[in-house]
Amino acid sequence: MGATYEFYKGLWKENPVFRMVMGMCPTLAVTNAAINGVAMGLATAFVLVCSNIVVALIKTLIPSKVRIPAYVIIIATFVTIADLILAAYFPDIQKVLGLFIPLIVVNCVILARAEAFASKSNVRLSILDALGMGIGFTWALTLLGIIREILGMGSIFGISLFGEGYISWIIFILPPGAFLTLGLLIAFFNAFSKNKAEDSCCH
Amino acid sequence: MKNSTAYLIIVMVVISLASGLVLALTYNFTIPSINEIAAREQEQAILAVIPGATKYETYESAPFPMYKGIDDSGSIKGVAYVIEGGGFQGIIKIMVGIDMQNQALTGIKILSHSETPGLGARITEDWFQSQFAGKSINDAFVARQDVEAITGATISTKAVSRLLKESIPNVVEQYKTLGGGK
Amino acid sequence: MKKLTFKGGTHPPHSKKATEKLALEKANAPKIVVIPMQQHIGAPCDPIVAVGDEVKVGQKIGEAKGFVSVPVHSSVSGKVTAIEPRLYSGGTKVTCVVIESDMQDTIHESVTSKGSLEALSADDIKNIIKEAGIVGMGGAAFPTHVKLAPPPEKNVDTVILNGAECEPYLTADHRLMLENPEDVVYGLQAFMKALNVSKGYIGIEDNKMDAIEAMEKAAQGKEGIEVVALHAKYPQGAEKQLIYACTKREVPSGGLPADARVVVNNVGTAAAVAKAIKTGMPLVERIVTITGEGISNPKNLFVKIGTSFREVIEQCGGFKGNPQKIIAGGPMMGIAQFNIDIPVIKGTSGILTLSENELQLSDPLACIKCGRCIEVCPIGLLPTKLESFSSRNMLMEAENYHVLDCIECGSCSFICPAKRRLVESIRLGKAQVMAEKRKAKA
Amino acid sequence: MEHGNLVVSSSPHIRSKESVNSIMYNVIIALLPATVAAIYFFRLRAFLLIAVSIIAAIAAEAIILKIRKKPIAINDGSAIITGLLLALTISPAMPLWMAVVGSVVSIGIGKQVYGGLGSNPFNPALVGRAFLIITFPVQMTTWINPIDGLATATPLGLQKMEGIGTGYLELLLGNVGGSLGETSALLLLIGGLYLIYKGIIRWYIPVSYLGTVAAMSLILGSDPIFQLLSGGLMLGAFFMATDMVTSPVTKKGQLIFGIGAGLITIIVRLYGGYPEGVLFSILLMNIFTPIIDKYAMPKIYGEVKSK
Repeated sequence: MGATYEFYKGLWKENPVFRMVMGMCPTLAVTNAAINGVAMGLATAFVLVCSNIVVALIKTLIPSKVRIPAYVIIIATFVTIADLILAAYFPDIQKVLGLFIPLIVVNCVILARAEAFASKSNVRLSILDALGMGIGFTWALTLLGIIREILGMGSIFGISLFGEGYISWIIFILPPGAFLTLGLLIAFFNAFSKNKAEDSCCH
Repeated sequence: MKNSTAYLIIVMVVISLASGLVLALTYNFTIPSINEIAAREQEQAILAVIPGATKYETYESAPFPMYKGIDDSGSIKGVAYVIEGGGFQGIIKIMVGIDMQNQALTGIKILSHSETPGLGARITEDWFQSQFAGKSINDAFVARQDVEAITGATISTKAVSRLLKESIPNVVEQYKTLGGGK
Repeated sequence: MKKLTFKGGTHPPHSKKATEKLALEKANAPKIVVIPMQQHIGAPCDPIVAVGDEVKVGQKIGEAKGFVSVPVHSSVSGKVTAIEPRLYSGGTKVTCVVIESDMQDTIHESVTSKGSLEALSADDIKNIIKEAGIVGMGGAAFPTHVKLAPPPEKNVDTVILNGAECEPYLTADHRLMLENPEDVVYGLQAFMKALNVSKGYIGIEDNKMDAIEAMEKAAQGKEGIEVVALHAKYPQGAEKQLIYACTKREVPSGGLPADARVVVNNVGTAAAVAKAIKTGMPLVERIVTITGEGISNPKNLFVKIGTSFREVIEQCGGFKGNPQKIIAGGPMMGIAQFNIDIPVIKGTSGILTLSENELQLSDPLACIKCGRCIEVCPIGLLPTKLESFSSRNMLMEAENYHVLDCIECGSCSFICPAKRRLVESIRLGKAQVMAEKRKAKA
Repeated sequence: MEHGNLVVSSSPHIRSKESVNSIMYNVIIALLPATVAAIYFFRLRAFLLIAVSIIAAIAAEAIILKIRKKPIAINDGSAIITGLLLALTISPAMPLWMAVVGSVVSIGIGKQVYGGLGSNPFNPALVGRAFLIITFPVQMTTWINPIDGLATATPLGLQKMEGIGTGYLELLLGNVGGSLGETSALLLLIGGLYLIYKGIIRWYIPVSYLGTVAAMSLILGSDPIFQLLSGGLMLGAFFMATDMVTSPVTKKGQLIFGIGAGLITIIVRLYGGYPEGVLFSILLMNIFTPIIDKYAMPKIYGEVKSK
């Protein structure tokens, strides 16, 4: 359970999307293209790292009674920063992600890490935890985005794969396709996971 | 001491102030760029639907967003306005350009929509938008007769047609009351 | 004629053709009879004879213990050779008196006519019935005199004779009604007098029109007695369903027929009562239908209580082919037997030998929720739900879905296209719920 | 006179002749008239679509059962019905590979993920069709006229989008645009009546469903006969809404189910975005089936008086 563990647990063993099934709102809503998955994942990771750092820094100052509101203010601050920066420098991505950037505030992954980890750990471990979780979240969203983009638009990161004649599987860029893809991926990963019994206890 | 009400309040106030400060700084830092982007997008949309125009002016007194497109020589090339209304799944927002002299559409541009991807969303495709340029403002805009429809997305096609047909007389009326080209 | 019926129910093939036209015959006298001391619901009897004793036909050999119990009588004359536990059709071992017949059939001196019905009081009749060892002959074998003594506040006003014989294959009651309708009516009159009621129904399924005619003729001029034709549908002969069909009354959930002011008896029971009054002969013989594709010559026989299944089957020409299942009773509610060396008892309405063809053994499949079982349940239960509750040990839910109201008629299992063993699971659930209740009380 | 090993089991000792297989094969028989008509109208295309759908459904069922390590019970006929029903609900102009996709989705996502026959909450064929109509909307709504083979719209589409009516006789006989199996209302009706006559299905759902559609169209000022005869209503009412696994088990429940499906159908047809509402009506009512079952229990004998 060393420092490296705190980093890599988020990649697979406690992957927020495939293992803990958290943060479903952005997971399902924005992953209709690979680039959106990457962007959403990175934005979330940014907020995650920043809020984890701040929470770990000031954890001793915050009374437990108001810790959740305090965390929410911290998280909201970084979300707004992320939103403004995206709007100013990456307007196209900001337009596509739209409402879901502000909604990072209520992404339970972030509050969960602040509450469950950063508030009990030092800054170094909190950064590692946030990085692991953030990267785990990002790759999961990117994978979803890639699958949905390939099937739904016949392209990957906007690069056409099958040429003009490809018939889009429109369902995959619509919300139902997100549920289907996520469900099948979770089923797939569960089937191939060695420690099924242990993992199935989570949420 | 740590659980006293006063301490709780102080902590929250400090956090809020810090947050506000950080946000204010960020906002000040990013807002010029954001505004610039918004303005650029609006200009691009207006100039796109009024060919020949190089700059635009806003009709400040119009009840809905309405602009005039002006070319380098200072003559009015056309009027642009924004109309929005229900499509198949949500609101479709369109920038429309009209040449009042020739009583014809000069172009349309779909600003935003939430039509079905791959179907209704194809209203943003060039072939669809460009077919409106040159049509008379008195056109009936009947889908599949006057307007080439999108296969499998008749409702979205019809929504665009209907929005145009309904809004044009209104704009022409506004144009007159606002004193034409003056 | 109006045809009465109930809600739900199913239509298993009647399969009565083999024996319905065959007149009753006397079975060959058995050389040895094995008479169980418990042939009825209630307390078992104590044997009152000893090994080596000489007994005669109609002689009491087992004394009833308690109110819900009836005595047992010898069906032959001869010598008691053993008193020991033996397997009987209930599937367990009970104390049996084994008598070796002297083939004389000497009748015991206690067997004398009890006089005319008019001369007897209600209590006399009940007493005769009890002493004659009469129990419900339809299969349940509940002591008849107990049924005839309902609490007075129940205001019983109707007696129903059950001649429905809704179990497929069985024709014992049918033949009885055809050949001896007078005794049936006489027995009904005895019941009515014992209960002091003026209304008596004889309910018969409409697949036995000849029996309906015969009974109507016999009932002609008898006051208060009405023969009613019932729609031929299983389980028309179930007590609650019969009561509903005849009177439109419902026995309250968890209640007895007396709660619907009705007492129900089988036509065979009525005939046995008539015999006990007229001749004094206790219940030592009954009609048994021996049928099924696994038997060479199906018959309706008068069989002495205690005769082994093996002897009866031999008299019917033995097995045909390789029988798969031997059942005491009918195919819907009868009990499958391990072997045929068991005695015919008071409740043995039939010996059914089923061939492979009739059994249609197949493994249960997943429930496809067709709702057939719900449609046929005469009680209005949800057998598919009850089955899943019972098999998952969800006793609370099972009780809430009225598992205790199940009459175990088997309609649901019969109809199930996925061949699920519904009634089997439900029966288990029912027993567990009852056990829990007893535990809670204790 | 000896006997072999006697079977000793719990009563009842006889079983009805009806089995899951016989139910399934009767449903297939009932679908035959409409299937034959589809092949007559659309020739080889229809035959290929139907064959491919059925084969794909059976193959998907077998493969998934194998993966799940369950006995491969493809002879119960349920996969055939799913494939056939799916084929009958798609356009004759569909590419064959899309039919395969639909069949695989029907069996995989519509049925096996829930645990196979008996456990699926939705009618598998309709799940497949819903997937197809969302995934390939253009191909799913491109119809061809059975007479001249030219592109056309369905009678419901014509009515809704263009206000053009279609004659009753044409609707009844089936020379109109539409999916393979919904062209001839008459043949579907014959198949449905066969199922009711054979006691495979009860009349409750079809009658309450069709009755509600007729009554509501009358109230809402639409032509009830047109509404009854057009679209997939007959197919849905007799063959899909009556799917035993996904419809309520009691009479009361089935009546409620039919009325609900009828209401949704007519609302979608008259006010919704799609011309046809049968698919969604049945899928939506499938969701309510467990709740309906919970509250629409039969009256229990002797229950009232026990109080």
